[in-house]
Amino acid sequence: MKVAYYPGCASHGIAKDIDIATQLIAKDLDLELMEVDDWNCCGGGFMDDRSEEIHTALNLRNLNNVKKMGLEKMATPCSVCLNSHRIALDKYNNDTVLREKVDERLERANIDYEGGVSAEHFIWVLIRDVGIDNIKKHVKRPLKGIKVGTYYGCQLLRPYRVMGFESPFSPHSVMDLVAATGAEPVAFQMATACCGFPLMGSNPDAGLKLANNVLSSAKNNGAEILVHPCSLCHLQLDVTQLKIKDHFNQDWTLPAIYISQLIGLSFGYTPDELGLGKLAKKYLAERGIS
Amino acid sequence: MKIDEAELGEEKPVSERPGGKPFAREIDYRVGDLFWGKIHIRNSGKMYMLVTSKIPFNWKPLVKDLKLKGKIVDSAGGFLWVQEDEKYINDDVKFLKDYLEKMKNSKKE
Amino acid sequence: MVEEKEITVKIRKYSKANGESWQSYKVKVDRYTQMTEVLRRIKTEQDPSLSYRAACHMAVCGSCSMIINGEPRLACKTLALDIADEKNEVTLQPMGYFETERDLIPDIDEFYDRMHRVKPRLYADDEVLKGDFEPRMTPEDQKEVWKFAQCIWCGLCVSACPSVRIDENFLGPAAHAKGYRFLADSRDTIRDERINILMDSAWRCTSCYMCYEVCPRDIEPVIAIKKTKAYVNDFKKDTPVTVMAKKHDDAVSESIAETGKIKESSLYLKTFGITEAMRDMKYMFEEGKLKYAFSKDNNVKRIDEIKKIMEE
Amino acid sequence: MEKMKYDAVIMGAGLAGLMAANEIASAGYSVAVVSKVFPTRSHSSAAEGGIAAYIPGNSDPNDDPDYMSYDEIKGGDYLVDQDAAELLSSKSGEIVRTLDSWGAPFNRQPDGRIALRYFGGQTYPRTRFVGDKTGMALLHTLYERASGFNIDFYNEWYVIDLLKEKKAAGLVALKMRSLEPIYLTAKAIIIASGGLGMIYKHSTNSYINTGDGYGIALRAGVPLKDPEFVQFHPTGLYPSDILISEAARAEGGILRNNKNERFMEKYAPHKFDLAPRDIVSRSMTIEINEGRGFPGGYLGLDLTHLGRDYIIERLSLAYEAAKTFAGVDATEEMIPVRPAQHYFMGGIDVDITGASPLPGLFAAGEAACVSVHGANRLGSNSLLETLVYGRETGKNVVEFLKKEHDIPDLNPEKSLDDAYKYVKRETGEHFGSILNDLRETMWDNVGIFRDEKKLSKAVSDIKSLRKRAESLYVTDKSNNYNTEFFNALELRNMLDVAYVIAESALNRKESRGAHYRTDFPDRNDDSWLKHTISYLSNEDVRIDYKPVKMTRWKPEVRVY
Repeated sequence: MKVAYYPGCASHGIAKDIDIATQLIAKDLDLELMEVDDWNCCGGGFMDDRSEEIHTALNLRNLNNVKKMGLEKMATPCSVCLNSHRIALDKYNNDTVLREKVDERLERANIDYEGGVSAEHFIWVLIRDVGIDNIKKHVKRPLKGIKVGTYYGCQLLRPYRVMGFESPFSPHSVMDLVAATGAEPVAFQMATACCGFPLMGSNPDAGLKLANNVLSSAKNNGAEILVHPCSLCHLQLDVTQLKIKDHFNQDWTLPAIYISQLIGLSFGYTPDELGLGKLAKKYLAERGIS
Repeated sequence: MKIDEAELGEEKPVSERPGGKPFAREIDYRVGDLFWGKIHIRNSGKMYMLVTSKIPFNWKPLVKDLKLKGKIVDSAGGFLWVQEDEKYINDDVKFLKDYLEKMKNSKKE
Repeated sequence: MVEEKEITVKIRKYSKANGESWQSYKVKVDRYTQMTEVLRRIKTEQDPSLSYRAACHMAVCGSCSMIINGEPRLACKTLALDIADEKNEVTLQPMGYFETERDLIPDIDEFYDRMHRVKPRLYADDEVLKGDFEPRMTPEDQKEVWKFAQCIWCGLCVSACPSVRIDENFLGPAAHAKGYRFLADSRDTIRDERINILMDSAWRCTSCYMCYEVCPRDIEPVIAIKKTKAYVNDFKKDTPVTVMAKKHDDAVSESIAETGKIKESSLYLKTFGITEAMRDMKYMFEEGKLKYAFSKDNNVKRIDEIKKIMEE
Repeated sequence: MEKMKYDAVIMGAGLAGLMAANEIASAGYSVAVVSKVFPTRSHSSAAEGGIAAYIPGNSDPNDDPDYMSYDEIKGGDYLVDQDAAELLSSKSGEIVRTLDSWGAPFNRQPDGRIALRYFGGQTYPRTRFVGDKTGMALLHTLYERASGFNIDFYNEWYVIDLLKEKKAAGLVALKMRSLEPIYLTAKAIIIASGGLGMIYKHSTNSYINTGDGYGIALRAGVPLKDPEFVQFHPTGLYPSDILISEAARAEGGILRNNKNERFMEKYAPHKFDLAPRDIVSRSMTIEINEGRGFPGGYLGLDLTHLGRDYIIERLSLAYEAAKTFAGVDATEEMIPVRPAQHYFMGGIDVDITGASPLPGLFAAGEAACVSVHGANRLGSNSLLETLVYGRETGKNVVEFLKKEHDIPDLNPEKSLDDAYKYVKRETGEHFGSILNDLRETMWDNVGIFRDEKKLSKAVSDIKSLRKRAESLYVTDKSNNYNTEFFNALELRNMLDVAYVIAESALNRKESRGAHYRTDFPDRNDDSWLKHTISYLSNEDVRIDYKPVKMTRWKPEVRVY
């Protein structure tokens, strides 16, 4: 199956390991990820703060590029990129005043917007198109005994009216995928709370506090490692993990990895092949996974 | 601005608040005693025509008969709002004149 | 005429004297039965002492906010059979965050204070108030103002907001929607003051879309906050939060305009400065992620399209 | 008990109460507003369709204020005090522009001026609107303005009684959170506590509309005017009775029976679905009774021909209500509707200054009967009345306050003892069963079609309910949001006002506006062109009359 693939800036940058792992498992699952031709940054969480019109137009440009590739579905591993494209499309379809202004900008840029492309999360494609059973068939190394905190964060789920995949109050997609790898999913109270990343550029103390709340909640419920669905959660919970530890003067860490990385481990890839960080590698090594 | 069938008043700038920057300009017009109103032109160039008349009791049920080139955006009682364009406002005013004249004559009979 | 079904309603009862207890009630409902009607039946037919707030039962008065099967909702806008779980059970709890006074009644005075802090009223010109000038507002602007003016003060967004809980300087979603509704109103005269009230707080929102999700009037408070942020360059009273936000935002915009993408490493330097960047690089190194910090991605090829889209 | 003294105290924080408070506070007098709910929860928020206004220069070219008064008078079946109607019409444009200048976001015409649409019973379109949540928009505008003034708000305080001697002296109230009592004395008291829909089994009203203002006034010896006139709105959503705004028909919606017929053609050959509400509600009841309704007893409100975008923009609340509460997509199928109680034309007897027969007591809004609605209110006129007469009453209170007044020194303890007897009792009957029986008998016997037999039954039912209420008791003995206690006190008010309504309806032997007697199907101007003035004294309802004020319009046959 062919799907347009929108990696987003982060997973072509500091969260590159997300891209690496996602590409690896997609290949195993016969999912042909066609990178969106000449894609641009969605501006999610930045551009929409500055100009609704520009933000909407930038996202429609990407969707239009997908259309030109002859595809109708664009998968992204990043919840913020997902939310950004879907919100932009929703506004464009429902806000007639905004639509006119966006059309003007697109016209200026010589973009003939056609419509008919939807943005989806990579997780949705895994569940809806690939199927949990199919994923299970590829599991070569069941992750028995690994206690995985199943984290959803915010923009994958909310707002439901625009996202529409699963209940934002009782989601189970991440749990289902974790279960498919043979690991033990651990639910926790803050599983759908925000990781705090969007605050890092304005009020980082508050951002770190939100991140720590998520990690503590998972840890307190017995999670030994955390999986998440978003490139920006990755920047916040994985890349910034040690900073959080120092900031709150704690004696523990909770390695956070992207969902594709966990699936990749169960498919038999090594932590190095999946680009995992040192904290995760250390924990996995203790559990005999290398 | 020129409309063949109508007498035009002076162009006035209009703003949202006293002393505020104008967001549009308006020109009153009158077509005899048949109908009158104003042309409202936004700074963006968008143009709307208000048609006020004592002849139709209510424009709303007549909207489907009005073969206007502009787009009808609202109607209630003797008020009718049409989104216009300089290109065809002349034709629409002409159409309304004929339409209302016919209505006036049929009422007399 | 309409098929009925029995559900079990479990309610968290609470009083200052007796503390917390859970009580169950069986109620017959049909597909149209609202949770406010369920509560009314329980109160008039089974347990007269049950206390809750409810008034309009059509989602315009904002009285009956509570947590229903784990979701922050208006009871009136929730049909019993839509929300009942597979065991035909519905649990009711008072709204979160606020202190509970009695049963399903929270004390939301704190919420009202938030609303009053944003000067929630129009300050029109004297000439207008005297009736000497007929103010105008385009239908497009009316749409924008009305969208955000529809807040019914129900408190659900604040009760569910993560930033409210950790940051006392954040006004909360509802107050921001209210503030923006006046900021966007062409008839108002205290624009600068409004920007002063709202701007620092706006950048304390974490954009998690929880308020958008739970708002029973679909006013999308987070969108109002984003639209408020767009006025940041008109904000003259810098605060640490807005200074950083401006730097960060400028850096992002520049990066997108130049390359069509966000280049994190340069963005980072521009926002936080060299000292902070070095400190964080140390953490990245320790976690084994520094190698990715310098990964190079292609710029957008048809960059003129991006420039044209972003042009003013 | 704590005692507070104000120049004016207002019961009710809806549009009428807030408008009066605004007027009095602006004049520099001290004012308190007492409400059992936070102001924006008041029932004014549920008003949907709009507010009628003749705005000079922004109205139909054929229209003028006299046509507006005429529409009100004819709509009210000539039981309207014509001076009151003329005042209402003449102030309508100004009040809408005032609310606009205070921030109400009225829908606009393309040139940025306030838009208008048709409503039932209007010769020319006059209704100004904010989507279909006009009441909510106006209430918020007014509350937000008032919150910037020096007004003491007693939110979630419940008024038990009005104390008076020869003059109104004060209100006794309880804080709902703690049962802390307070005696609020004032030179002037305004009752603006809204309507009474909860006495009917099917009502579009809020749960809080329990007729408290009527109850405390009646117990203080103040009469109600024209209490037999209760409006039934044609389009309550089936089965939840949520209001589907008249705006739905104003924007082109059509009522249809189970044969898909536009049946209003038969009953109102000129105005069709936009005939006044009493006529449409009766027509619908006939259709349903004669078997042309849908199973369950409802009719269809067809909007499908209006188009999706139009429906969602102009009728969003109707669309949402049908979708949320009846599972119907109004852009594709008809909305199931049936008549439900909606409004009380009667109320505390006041003149056009808002003054009641008791010196120092004023009333405004639905709580009052200024007689602008007569026997039937037109859509878009309730919001208008709350604002115009809220303000007029406020202005007249300001004039009243300029004179010297002694406040009688009264002891509020007895009111408190009377109330507390429900809590002190250890056995008896809960409020719930009595309330449900009351709502049942009012709906069955004092409804859209009435006759001698039904009304007598209602009177005797209510008498026996009042008997049962003597043993009313409250199980909850706590002092923290003891809502059961307040429900019992509300029931006391409901039983009083229901009794007065039923007796007054039995007394009026004619049909006029919303009061339709199948045993007297015609209007009888010779005997009944007069206002009912009803008192509750001891256990009896005493009825008196007042002439209708006529200025320029003679009664004529009412056809639409």
